[in-house]
Amino acid sequence: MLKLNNVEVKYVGVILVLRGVSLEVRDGAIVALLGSNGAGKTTTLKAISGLLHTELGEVTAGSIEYDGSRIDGMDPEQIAKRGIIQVMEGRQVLGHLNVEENLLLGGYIVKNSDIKKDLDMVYDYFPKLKSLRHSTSGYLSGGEQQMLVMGRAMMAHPKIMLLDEPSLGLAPLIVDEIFDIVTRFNAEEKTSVLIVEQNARAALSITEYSYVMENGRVVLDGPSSKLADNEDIKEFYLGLSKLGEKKSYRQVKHYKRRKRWL
Amino acid sequence: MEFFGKIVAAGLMNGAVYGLVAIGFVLIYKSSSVLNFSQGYMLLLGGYIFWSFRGGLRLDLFLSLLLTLPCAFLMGILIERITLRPLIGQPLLSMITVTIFLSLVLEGVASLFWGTYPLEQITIFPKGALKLGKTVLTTESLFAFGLAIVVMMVLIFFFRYTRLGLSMRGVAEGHEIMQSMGISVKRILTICWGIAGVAATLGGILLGGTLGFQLGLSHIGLLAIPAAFIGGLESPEGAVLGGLLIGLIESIVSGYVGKAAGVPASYIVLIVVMLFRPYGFFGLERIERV
Amino acid sequence: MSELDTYPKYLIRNAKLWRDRVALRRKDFGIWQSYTWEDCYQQVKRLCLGLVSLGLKAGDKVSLIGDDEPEGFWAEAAIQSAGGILVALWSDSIPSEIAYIINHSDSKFVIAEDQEQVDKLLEIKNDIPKVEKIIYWDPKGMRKYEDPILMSYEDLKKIGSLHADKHPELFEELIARGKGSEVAQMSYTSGTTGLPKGAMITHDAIITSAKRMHEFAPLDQGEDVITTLASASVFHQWFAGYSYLCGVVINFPEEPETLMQDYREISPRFMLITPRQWQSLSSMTQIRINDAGFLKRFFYNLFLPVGYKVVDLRSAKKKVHPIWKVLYHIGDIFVFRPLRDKLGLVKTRYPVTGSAFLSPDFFRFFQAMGINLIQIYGSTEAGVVSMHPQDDIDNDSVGKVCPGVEIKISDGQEILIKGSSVFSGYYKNPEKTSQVITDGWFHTGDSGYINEKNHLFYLDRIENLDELSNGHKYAPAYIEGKLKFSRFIRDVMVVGGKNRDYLSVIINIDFESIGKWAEANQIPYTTFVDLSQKKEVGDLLRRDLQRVNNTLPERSKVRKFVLLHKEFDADEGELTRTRKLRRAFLQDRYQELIEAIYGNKREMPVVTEVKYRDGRKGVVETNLKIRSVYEEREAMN
Amino acid sequence: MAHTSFYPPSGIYSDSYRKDMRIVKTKTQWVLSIVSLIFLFAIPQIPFFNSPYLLRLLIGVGITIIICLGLNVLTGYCGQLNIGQSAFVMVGGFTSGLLNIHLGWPFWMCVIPAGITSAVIGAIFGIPSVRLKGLYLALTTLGAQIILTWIALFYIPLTAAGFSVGPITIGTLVFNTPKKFYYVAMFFTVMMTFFAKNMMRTGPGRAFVAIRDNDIAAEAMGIDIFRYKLLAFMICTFYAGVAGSLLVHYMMWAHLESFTLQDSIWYVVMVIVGGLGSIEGTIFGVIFITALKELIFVIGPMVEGKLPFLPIGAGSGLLLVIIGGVAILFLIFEPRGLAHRWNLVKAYYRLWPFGY
Repeated sequence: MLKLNNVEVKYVGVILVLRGVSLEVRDGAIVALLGSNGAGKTTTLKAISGLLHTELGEVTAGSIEYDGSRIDGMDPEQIAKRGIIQVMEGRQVLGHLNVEENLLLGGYIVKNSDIKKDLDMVYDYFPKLKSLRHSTSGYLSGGEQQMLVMGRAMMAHPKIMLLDEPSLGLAPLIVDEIFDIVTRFNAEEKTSVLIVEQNARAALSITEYSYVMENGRVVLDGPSSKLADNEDIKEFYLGLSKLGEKKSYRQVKHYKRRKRWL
Repeated sequence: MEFFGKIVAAGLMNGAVYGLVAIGFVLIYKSSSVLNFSQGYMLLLGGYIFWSFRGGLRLDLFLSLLLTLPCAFLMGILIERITLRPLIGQPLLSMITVTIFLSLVLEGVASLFWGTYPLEQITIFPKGALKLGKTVLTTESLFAFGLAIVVMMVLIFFFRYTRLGLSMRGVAEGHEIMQSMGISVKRILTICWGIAGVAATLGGILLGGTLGFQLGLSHIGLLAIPAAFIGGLESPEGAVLGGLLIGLIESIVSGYVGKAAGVPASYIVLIVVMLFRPYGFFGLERIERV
Repeated sequence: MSELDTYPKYLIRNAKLWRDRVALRRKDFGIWQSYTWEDCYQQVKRLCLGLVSLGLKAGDKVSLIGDDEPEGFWAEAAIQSAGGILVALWSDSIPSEIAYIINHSDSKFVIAEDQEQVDKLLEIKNDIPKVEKIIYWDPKGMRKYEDPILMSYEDLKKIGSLHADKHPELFEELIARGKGSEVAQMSYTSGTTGLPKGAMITHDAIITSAKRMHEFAPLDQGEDVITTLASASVFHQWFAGYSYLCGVVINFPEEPETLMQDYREISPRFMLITPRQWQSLSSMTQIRINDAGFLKRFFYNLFLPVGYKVVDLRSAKKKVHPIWKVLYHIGDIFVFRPLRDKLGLVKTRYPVTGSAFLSPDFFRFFQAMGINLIQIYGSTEAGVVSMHPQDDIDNDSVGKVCPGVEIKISDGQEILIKGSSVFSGYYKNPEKTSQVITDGWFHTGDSGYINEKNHLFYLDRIENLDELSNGHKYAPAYIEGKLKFSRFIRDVMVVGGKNRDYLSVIINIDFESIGKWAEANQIPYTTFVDLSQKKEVGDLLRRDLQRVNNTLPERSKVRKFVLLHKEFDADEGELTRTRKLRRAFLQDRYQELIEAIYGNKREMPVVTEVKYRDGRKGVVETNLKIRSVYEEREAMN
Repeated sequence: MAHTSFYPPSGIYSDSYRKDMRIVKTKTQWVLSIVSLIFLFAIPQIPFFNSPYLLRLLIGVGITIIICLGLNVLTGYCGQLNIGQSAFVMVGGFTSGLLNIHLGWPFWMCVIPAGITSAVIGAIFGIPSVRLKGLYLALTTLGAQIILTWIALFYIPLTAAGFSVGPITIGTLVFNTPKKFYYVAMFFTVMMTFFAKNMMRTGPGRAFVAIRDNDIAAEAMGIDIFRYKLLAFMICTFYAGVAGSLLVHYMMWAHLESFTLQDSIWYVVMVIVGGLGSIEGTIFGVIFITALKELIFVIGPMVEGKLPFLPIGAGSGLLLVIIGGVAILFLIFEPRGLAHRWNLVKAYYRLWPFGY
């Protein structure tokens, strides 16, 4: 089980980006972390995976525990070796390497692995990748790249997969496909998934529990089905007004006063 | 014609050495986007270390090499640890600047311990001559050529087909991605610097054997930079070919224009290449125009 | 031109006298943009004639709703120039309130700031049939609005310019027609009970109050002040007097939220902010000093006692020994002046507070720093009544009674006022008018007394004075005032009354301060509701309550408290727009909770409907904890 | 009040952009600026301060400040590296010197052409690399150092061996001693500093900063990056040219030895130690490194004498190690340079008595 207790993160020792975030990912669960841009979702993931260090950020208070031992302050490599693998936002493929080389590097940390079997597993989830195995990954389409980065993470046999904005900029059909695979992977490999999304609709549909972040703090949490009914969620994340219709940009109001949470 | 043949042969010999040093330069650029201006000074220091074992302590040639190479690897690692590692997260400008300052320190160390005068000449390879048509080649430079080519082949094979080599190529694409997969970028960067140190040192030994061990070696070492650039900053194979090309140019220009013209000419070529083919001849097309 | 008895007449004079001098400034994109008197004159003239050509006649009412900005300032003058009557509304009023006031005042036009206000007005468009045009000045987001009732400022000014071309002398004529005895403004005071009432205030009354302020706090042409109060506040009109009467430059902050930064740049000569804001300046000073380095703290701790010593000697009217004077000057160089600079008060001659109780400790603290805090007492109906002149400050009084004010204390200790600053009655409400004005005396509803030096002392609203079942009398506002100086308490209501034998309080926590405190103390929380019910927060406020209790008489001590899961909200009728408690309404609304407190329950489940800004509703469910101020007594029970 | 910056002091506000951009905002600043200017120009008249040694040092510092200011405009404000600055100082120096001896032009006529020649030659080297994203200017300037030195060595008459240049004169006044030349040096230093400071308030200055901070965003805002990067480099080399002209007329002797690759690197060291993007920092950096160098010149021979096992030339090695080491330490531990320390001092004063 992954557990964040009141985690506070500062960048460059000054800028407070997370102010007391607590959340939990139980073994085998799929959990969503929602929120608007700049709410601190990605920072939360990076705090877990340890990638924060590379950006001069650090956990200044609170603790991150995984299976009972603290992992905050560890190097990202150590954390990854414990089975927490982050799939970063923006489909970060190793562009000049081909698909298979990308996947091989994904399995780099697994000792004595049966590389062929692992590759076959990934190709089973993403049959398309198999046909593209010798293509240079930088030239793949957005959807294919998203599959590649997820497949690359699968190669490491993660216990927890941290997925950052997998749906960003993808066509709805591909988003559905990817979310299906996440659900299947979770069910078959018993991998827990913590998924960060702005596409709240998709995320709420496949997760059992969700957290909503704002200004570096969790402001709302609960079972996903219940959150989907929450007025604020509807308004700000599902883009629905009270009549259930989609809000267009033109209707955005130039009000000075901000939304409030109660 | 005879003169030309001699020049070409000499150019290729030297060029192989430049290529070898350039591989080290490329390796560092590839893995961390840092233009390592201290490459020539690493060559100088590496050569001096070898001189100390061979010329100073009068050890056996192979023993000297055996002792020098770990030292060279260590030199690379130390440089990375002490100067580059603390700068992780800082802008690229700082990292490149630090290599410039490093060249001051390395030159300083060289003159602090070995003085500013040229050291006693030592030969590494058996003396001899080989006749190729009308061109006479010294065995010395042939050995150097051969050694350089072999080492380059080994390195290129290493990048292509080994796990470590693959991860070095991965690191070149993005540090964060590699870390997210649990691969220690720091370790790989360290190894890259170690290899660059070894490559530079081998170059220093080979050049020192023909030109003598002296502070001016660092200047010759600076030729690795145009070599790497012309080949394409990200390609080890390109570095080899770039090295040979620079060797030829240097040799021809020195022969026909004047001895001092070799290095400037190489840089003129570099600028011309930059103007027309900014990613060199084998580089990945990543260098963008503004 | 005849006698200067209206602001518009002053405007004409100033436009001639100070034509190219700066009249007001507005901060925009970080720069203070200036407007000269000539600019103001042109703006007002075109707006006025625009309104006139739309059909505004003398005596017509025009409502104004929006934040305090130059456009609003000009609109006020334009309305009054045409002989119209200004009805200023609070910018955060909800649509139903707006509709009531617009209808009750028979407003013919509404001038609104921006999209937000226009949306509210359009929502109630059908309920305000008398309104002929809604004019807005901020066009942001208004491009797609096509309702014919809407008109932009630019369009209005265009009409005005055309009208001016046809009738070049009209503007001056209209102004000359105005008389000081006519009603200039109707100020709707929601009061703490009942529906809002429109107090009619004449030009004379406004100018009288403005002159009283100048008498005790004179300023010169060209000196800077900054607006700190909403345009619906009556004080705003008095304040405008500084501009019209003396040519003081009024500065408008960039946004209401940036007020505190913007005023530091200006460092206004006259600075009126609420006791709460003074208190936050004081706590900011102390917090930052505590966080400062050793040397800085050392100097502060060295010289602050010197400051206190000098202040105490001065207020005791004792002679200050030259040594203390020298020390104080050194302290001024090293500590006090830099502090005044940080607080933005270097140029401030009149740091003013009013409208609520401010503990004398703060007066003393600021005075030690060379900031001679003064108080002002007045109301919509009474005008300016008393104020401290700089040379006669008494920290316990609310000021010296201004010359020209007829004042007496009734048998019931009520303060009664007579004089030209008093309002002329409630609009369409003669019954209420005759209740509060008898024989020309206005009944303020405040209890207080006057001392031999003609200083006025304020106790509380008469209606608030209450007693417990054991006959102990108490003034809720006094206790609330003391409690509110905890930076963790935003609002508080004292509960007691004749059926109860001890006092309890219902507290609104200050979300921001407590949120920061929680972060600093590693207490995770999600929402306001969650934070308010945290045990640690309860303990924190318990300590505050105990501290305040120590200063209260035994039987006035607060025994139980509840941290409410929401803030009192003016939109829900719990507060007046000036953020005063509407006690009767609150007593009623929280009846069940009050029963639970005195029924010795430990917690009470609540389900509250929450209204969002755009009218949607949500539901908040929680268990409210009822806590005792003294844990051990609880155990004894 | 949480994020108020406490500068400028309360009560000072800007009612126009011009006022907002003022360099000198408060009375205290006016007084300090004027007093330090007076002191600066009074130094040759003050006993103890006016020793020829110190004056020579100060003249050197002044000229180096000009060189480094140019470099800082390029590196600090535009994020580009130049490791051939001394080659451009050489271009300016030789141009000025040759104009002086061949055409008999006095210094005052030579100084601007010297700067312009430097800038033009700079542009020739700059064009290939500033087109590219990244720090390739470092490569071409290294090339410039090597190529220009080689050209001076072989292809221009006189320059290889060095030649003598006439002193600066105004009417009958000849600035041929340190005490006299000091005024010329300081005049130029102050002028060039003022220009550099002022540059940041101009359109190009803001464009430079935009390019350094985010070149993609700058491009999106319609800034022609190529043009501005080239302009920054030309300003940088112009400064070098002017300084070169001053230098040869001060020494009355123009020689290649004053313009080595190592000098170029010294200048980078000074700029980094002083603080990128800070005019004050540049001044501190030059003074600090110059003082350090002087110190080592004293200590170096002593060390060499005490440790006989060290080879000949170890003293110069020590200099390189120490200065290179100091520069690296700055990069690692105080990448914002001495300017940052200066800012902390200013902040301490401005925040008084608060801590933040």
